[in-house]
Amino acid sequence: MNTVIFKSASTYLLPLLLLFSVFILLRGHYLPGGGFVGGLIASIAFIIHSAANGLEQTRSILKFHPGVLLLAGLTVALFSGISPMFIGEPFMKGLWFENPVPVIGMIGSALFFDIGVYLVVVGVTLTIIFTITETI
Amino acid sequence: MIKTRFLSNLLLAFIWLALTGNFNFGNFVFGFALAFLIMWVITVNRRENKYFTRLPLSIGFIFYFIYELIKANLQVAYDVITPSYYMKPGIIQIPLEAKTDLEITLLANFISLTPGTLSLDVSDDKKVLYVHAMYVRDKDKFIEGIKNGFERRLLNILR
Amino acid sequence: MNDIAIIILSSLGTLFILLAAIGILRMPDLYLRISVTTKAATLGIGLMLIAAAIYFNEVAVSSRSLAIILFMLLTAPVGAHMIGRASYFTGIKMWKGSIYDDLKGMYDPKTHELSSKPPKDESIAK
Amino acid sequence: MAIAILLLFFWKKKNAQKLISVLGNLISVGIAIWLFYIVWENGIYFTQAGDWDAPYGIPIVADTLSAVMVLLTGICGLAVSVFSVGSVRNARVNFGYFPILHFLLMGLNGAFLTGDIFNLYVWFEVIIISSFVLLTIGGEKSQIEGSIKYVTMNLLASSIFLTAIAILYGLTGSLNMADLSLKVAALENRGLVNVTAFLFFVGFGIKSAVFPLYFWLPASYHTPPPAISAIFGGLLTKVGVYALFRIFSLIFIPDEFLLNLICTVAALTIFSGAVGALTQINLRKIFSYLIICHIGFMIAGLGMFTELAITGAIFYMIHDIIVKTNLFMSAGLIFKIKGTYNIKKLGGLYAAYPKLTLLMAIPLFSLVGIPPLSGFWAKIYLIDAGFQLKNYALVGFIILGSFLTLFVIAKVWSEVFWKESEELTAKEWVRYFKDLKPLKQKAIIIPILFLGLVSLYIGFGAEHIITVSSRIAHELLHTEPYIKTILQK
Amino acid sequence: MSVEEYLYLIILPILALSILLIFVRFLIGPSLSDRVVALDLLVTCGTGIIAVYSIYTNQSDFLDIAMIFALIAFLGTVAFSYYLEKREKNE
Amino acid sequence: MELLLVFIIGLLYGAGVYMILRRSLVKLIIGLILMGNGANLLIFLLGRIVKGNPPLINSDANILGEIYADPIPQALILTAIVISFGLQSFAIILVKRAYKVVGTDDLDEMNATDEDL
Amino acid sequence: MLIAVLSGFILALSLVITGKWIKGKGAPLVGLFPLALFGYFVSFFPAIMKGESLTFTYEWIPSLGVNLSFHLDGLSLLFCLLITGIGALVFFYTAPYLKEHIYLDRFFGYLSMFMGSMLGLVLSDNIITLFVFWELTSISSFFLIGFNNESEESRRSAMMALSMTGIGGLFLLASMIVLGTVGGSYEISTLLGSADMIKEHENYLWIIGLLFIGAFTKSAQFPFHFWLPDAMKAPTPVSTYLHSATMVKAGIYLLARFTPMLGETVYWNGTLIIIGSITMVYAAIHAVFRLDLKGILAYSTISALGILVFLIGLGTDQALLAAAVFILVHALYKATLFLITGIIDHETGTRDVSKLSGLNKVMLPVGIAGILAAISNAGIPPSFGFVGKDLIYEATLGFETLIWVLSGVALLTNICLMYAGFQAGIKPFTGQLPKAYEKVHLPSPLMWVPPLLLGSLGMVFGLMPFLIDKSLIQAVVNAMIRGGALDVELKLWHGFNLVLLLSGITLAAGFLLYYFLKPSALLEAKTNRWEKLSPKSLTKGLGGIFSGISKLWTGFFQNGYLRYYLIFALTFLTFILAYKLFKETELYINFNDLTGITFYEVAAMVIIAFAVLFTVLTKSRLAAVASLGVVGYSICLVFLFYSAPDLAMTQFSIDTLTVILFVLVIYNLPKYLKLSNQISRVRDGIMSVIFGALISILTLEVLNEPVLKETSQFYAENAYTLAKGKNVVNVILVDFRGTDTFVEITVLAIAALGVYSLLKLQLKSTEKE
Ligand code: NA
Ligand code: NA
Repeated sequence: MNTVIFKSASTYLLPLLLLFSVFILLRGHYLPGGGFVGGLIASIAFIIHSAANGLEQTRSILKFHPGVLLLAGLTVALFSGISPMFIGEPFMKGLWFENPVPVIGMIGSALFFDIGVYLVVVGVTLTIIFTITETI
Repeated sequence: MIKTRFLSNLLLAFIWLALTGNFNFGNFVFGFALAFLIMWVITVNRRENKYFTRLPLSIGFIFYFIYELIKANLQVAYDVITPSYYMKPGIIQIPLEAKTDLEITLLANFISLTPGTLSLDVSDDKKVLYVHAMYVRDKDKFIEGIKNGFERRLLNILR
Repeated sequence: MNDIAIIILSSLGTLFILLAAIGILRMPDLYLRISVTTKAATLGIGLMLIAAAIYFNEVAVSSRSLAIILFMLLTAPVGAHMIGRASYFTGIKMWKGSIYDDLKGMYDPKTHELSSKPPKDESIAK
Repeated sequence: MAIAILLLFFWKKKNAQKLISVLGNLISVGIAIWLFYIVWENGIYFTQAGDWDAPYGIPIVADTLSAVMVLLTGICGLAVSVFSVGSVRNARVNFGYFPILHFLLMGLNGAFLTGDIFNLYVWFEVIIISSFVLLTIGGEKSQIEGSIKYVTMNLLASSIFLTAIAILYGLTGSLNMADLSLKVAALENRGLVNVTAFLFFVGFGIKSAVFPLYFWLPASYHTPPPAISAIFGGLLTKVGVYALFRIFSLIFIPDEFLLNLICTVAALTIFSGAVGALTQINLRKIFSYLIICHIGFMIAGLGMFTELAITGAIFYMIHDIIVKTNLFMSAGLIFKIKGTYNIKKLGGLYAAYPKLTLLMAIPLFSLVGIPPLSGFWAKIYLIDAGFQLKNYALVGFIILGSFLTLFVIAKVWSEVFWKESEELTAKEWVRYFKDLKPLKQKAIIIPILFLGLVSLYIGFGAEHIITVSSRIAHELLHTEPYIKTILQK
Repeated sequence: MSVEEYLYLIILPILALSILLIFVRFLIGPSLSDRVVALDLLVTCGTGIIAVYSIYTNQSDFLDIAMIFALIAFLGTVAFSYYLEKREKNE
Repeated sequence: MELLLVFIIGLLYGAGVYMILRRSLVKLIIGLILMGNGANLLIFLLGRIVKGNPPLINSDANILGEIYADPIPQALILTAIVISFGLQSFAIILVKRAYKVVGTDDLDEMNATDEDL
Repeated sequence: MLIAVLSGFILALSLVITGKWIKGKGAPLVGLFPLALFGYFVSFFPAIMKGESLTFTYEWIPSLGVNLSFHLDGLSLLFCLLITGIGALVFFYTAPYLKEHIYLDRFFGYLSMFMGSMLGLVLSDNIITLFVFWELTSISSFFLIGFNNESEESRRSAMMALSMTGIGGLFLLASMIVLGTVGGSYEISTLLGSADMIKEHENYLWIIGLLFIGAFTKSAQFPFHFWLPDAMKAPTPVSTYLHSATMVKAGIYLLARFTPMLGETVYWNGTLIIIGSITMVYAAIHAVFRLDLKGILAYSTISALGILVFLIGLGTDQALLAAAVFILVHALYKATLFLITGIIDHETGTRDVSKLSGLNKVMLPVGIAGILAAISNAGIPPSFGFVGKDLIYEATLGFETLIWVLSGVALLTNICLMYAGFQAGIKPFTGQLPKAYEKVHLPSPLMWVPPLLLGSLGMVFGLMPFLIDKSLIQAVVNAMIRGGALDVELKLWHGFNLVLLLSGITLAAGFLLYYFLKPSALLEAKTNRWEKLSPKSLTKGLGGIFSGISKLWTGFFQNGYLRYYLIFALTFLTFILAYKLFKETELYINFNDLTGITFYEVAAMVIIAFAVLFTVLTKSRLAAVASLGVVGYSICLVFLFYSAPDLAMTQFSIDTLTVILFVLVIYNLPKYLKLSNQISRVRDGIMSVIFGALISILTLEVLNEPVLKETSQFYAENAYTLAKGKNVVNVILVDFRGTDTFVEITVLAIAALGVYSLLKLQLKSTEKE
């Protein structure tokens, strides 16, 4: 859409929303939030940006096709799921590092899993929206 | 260039701190790193902006804004709750001195946020702003009010 | 002290929201409705969030409240602008009591480009 | 699963996709055989995802039924995968055909192996969405139309399934199937239990296409490319049947009313499918209706609910999965040869392709259950069970269904293979069999041959299948070991 | 009267009333834009309810929901504006 | 309160059914969404509802307090919501494609597959 | 023995492989194979003659009690000999008959497959195995009848034959299964031991009823007989082999085989007598009025089969003996007649009996064969037919009741059959040779030797019955009699008695009929008119009605309208749900358990309710979508009120996204049309109200049940200690039930892929496949 106001607003909203989405993602294990909502917010950030500035510009910001995010997310999630199997534990067994890390708290396979979810959600939503917008 | 980027980065890191509400060094470092990452992700060549350069002006502006906000709100409230309408609405063209997108956007937003007025659109050559207003007793006076009130103050801060 | 502040802030906030609610119901045309609601509600919510910040009295909560206020200040007018503009396109009429329409005829019907000068004649006051 | 992801990495490289796909299927068949071996030798094999003890985590359970279903999925998956190499157009391959096929197979395996009712729901959704995508891939008019019906009915089924899960959770506070088994048995309000059971029946009934819930199937199965129809025809409805068997043995013991209802439904399903097949002239539609008809046989086995009947139903399911997959692939081959599915226009295949005809005769006549081909043996059990229960009407319907199947297949045979060939104008959008590269030709024929051999094995090696089926039936009716293993009590 | 009681007995009902009033506008329209504006205001009002509710139940975490509301509520507005403009353009 | 929710759930299911019986494809999808919402609320309600005690462990505690909302239904609904989002979005796209191919969203124009060739 | 049976199939397969060679020179050599088998079975003569029987068992499916067990006694030996003997001749005959045919190899393949099946059928001691072979005969006959598969008629008759024998087969299967269950075994030899028990069992009537249907369809008994004349479309060797000598006798074999087990009850005997007599008379009369040689032979075959059923129905030792002999008699003369018909057809190109005469001038040996067969058929002494006919009359006269009715029936039948036999065997060869046929010449000896041989055998056995009475027939009869030890001695001459009188009447009447009644198209047309009331048309009519019903049923349910599919499904769900709910549960509301109601909750609910209604009722798509958004957002509030912040967040974001998607997609759709009429809206409205109400009631009832929370308790206590998370919902999502989540993101990924391909993939017109 051809409006200066929206365009410049979206420029500021994008980093803000992305930041917020990561925040929501990381706190998920302790407070409401998590990969889904985080991912959704991140994708909404990009959607707003693309609505204001056109798809091409958003694309150039994103640098790669959202499908890649999707793939990366699935891989991360799968890997965090099956990694316990390499040390003889069942699928999806939670593994944790010994000590908590500041800010994020405990780092464990569950966190990676959530990151995977986050990436998948971003990838999926953007793939869908971008594809539609392109073919309109 | 590098400086402004650094500043934005810093700013985002602080927002991170505010968001998490956990003010310690580790969190700051993390926030900084995260902001760096995000900026890396989103940066395309666009004009950088200056934050906090005119802090005192900003604070003054905020108070002015709150004052306007409350004043206008009361006016509108009166109109809303009393049975008859006192308003004289219309769409007014306001010539712009603000040049950059940021300036225009901020101006338009503040106008919109003030009760009784609504920025409808900016012309494509960015020369005029179209504002819908509830109380336009005198068109020229109204335009004058906006230009001397919001626009001047805002531009003072930004330039 | 805090309690009183909370009560006052939340009451005020609620009043503004109520005002917006009545406004959106009562105002005679769309632009007026947008006008009334965007800010009254933003202000109302802002006050309430400040109340919440005071109530919890934690840095985390306060910063979050501020963040919300910031977001709203950023988004609400943009939203208002967009829907107002789109509505003007789709030809939603202004209230009959409106006295000016400087926008009339300024949009290029095809490209949606908005010019700063009228195509031929000056905009006519109603 | 891993294969699907791997395939996504090779999004652009269609040949690599084909190779990985087939290799992946080979591996999964290998795993399936290994799983079956373990289960057969040592009984129920299970692992708790996340290492959480039941009923707190999600158990992955393989009893004999699950292992067999996984094995069948592997076999059909392999066949269809190879068949796809020969028959699916590159345009589709470029848009994720193989990954989604593997997601579908993964969904099927997941559904067969899960021991958690909600997890089952989730797997079902994987199946729905991937089948939905496969159904629409290419987006032709008929595909779209078919898939709308398909997806609406299936989503309705999901809603009902979810509703039933909600009620079940409300009643028991549990989702683990083994745990549910104990908790449901302990519930005092039997009326509610029966109502819930009925909801499950409807939910799975839609998926397994029973009367009067089947309508989506004949509307959609004939629309996608043949490889896709093959996997649908063979496996998709059977997941519903599998779920019915699982739920109605492990969690609910159907009450008298429900059993009667199931029997009635089975009879009408057989009837509807059979008469439907009778009226059609599109080869794949005929097969679609026959799916419904034969689902009726399996449901009849459930409705009779004796060990004998269930043995028969399981045997029939094993046979049907292989044969239906093969039939739809054969239909695809016929299409590749002649460029139409219309049996009025088809003809002369016997004269022109005698060896292929012989090949395709295997699934056709196996389906009919010409003894001693695979479809035959199960009927002995079903009819026997029907007589023992004095459910003569049901036996009558089974016989009617078998007869009409015979009639329909004979008609197909006579129209497609015997009738004099009619000169058809070549369609430019069909890549005819004779124009294919030899490798692709082989890729189409070999899976048909492979499944043909499997179905011959089922028929002539019926002893093995019966042993397996009756063990499954026994396990289904005696769930204590299952529950004990899972709950480790 | 404690803060909680005050919020519970006075503020929440008033907010609920407001939300109903706004909803009436949503129902009567008449134009899509009116509905969109009403929808936007509904969400804003919802944000207020969340804020008050979080005080009332002493769950500061609910404010996060308010945050999400505030952030993406306007997306709906954007989408509808987008729609209105596109439709206009196409006709 | 449960009574109200019960009513709402019934309403959502009923409205869902009504909508999926319409001729418009868009309505059909809306109907499915309504029904999905109903199912989610049903799970929620039947997991029993609790006011103001989300299943969050206090920062200074290791287990949930005495009263807490049942987290399982919430997890289930979350999963269900996301899944239905996936399906819905695909279905919505299908509307688009259908319109492109068939030229309408009227379901009665989409019967060819049930007719004979 | 197994090899003997399976060899047919092996040969069939090998023929497919060596097809080319067979089509060339090798054709006659194939006949050596059945000949060898014939020799093999002949070698059992001595043993059988001693009253022994041989059993061979190979385990097949032990858990089902299905074994490849073979039992060779007199009855099976007789059939084996017929199968292999006539088989060998038919094989030889076929080689020149179908010499030019490109698919001769296939024909031999089917034929040997059929032979194998038939052998299996008569040798099986296991009733399931018996059924297996039974079905195989049906299938191979399907292929044989439809051999000329490019002719539509031939395809239709193949279908008809398969349908009849197929459905009969299924009933037979049912019968066998019940029998097996009742008798506790599938082995005939074992079942024989529990014959009394079976006869007293409540399922006895089912057993024999279903068995009869199987046998009658296969052996073309009234009213299932009509497929047989149609099946004559098959090449003559097929008609000869299947439809006279072997396959149609499978039903007879079955009845004979089960007589000692199931017979001697009024149901058994009564049914068989009635059906047998109707068939024999009905078909015999039909045979009289046929013009087509094959038609004549078909009806006379049916009639003969009727006689056999009738005889088995009589069930006396005398009758069974008659049956045993008549099987052989009939096989010999009927096969001969068919073979010569084939020769005539092959050489002259017509089978219209009114056009054929004087052919003995050009093909004498064939004529001789025909006349021999006709004599045997007529029962003129000293043919074997005479022996047979005598035995039949003896049987009817020796029966306990209704002697004259039974004898009269037999007499009438025999008269007609004699006429028919003369028409087929004598008429074409006597009289004036039409000019058109003067150039007709004798075909290859491979074609005329077989009928001549068979015809002569009819004489040989008549003159020298001792050749077979002790060695074969006695064993056959004893196999049919429970614990039978009958001493059989066949004689041509019994002295003057009532039997001879009846024979005499038969002959006299037959000659008179032949003399006066000339075949004519007019008469045939007249008989054809009866056909409208015949079982054939009735069945066709029924078939028509059935296919009409099929079309109606399918058209009604599969009507193309998705909403009707949904209505069917929902009606089913609703009605049964309602029934179950009201019948088995009771509704009460437990107000104590309810949480309090507050104004803000009511407001949220009111909004949901109205938004839902608005969504349903609005005429604008966009308004509906917006309203859907309101529903979602309000549900969000509900989640919030009841302690589900995660849900509220997710619901909110997803709702927004859904709205965006909708908006993006539907902006270019045309306006909503008012598509449904008032009636359907009211109907759907009622339906949805009922459905919604039912769900509500169900929900209320579940709410009344006590709460069990074992699992959530575990999560509450261990989320942090074991899974290190404090947001229990999230812990469940990523840990306790992580698999769900994992699958769920897969769903999302697939959806995205799907969207991508659905929108991006535009198949070129050349890729639509
Ligand atoms: Na303003
Ligand atoms: Na205003």
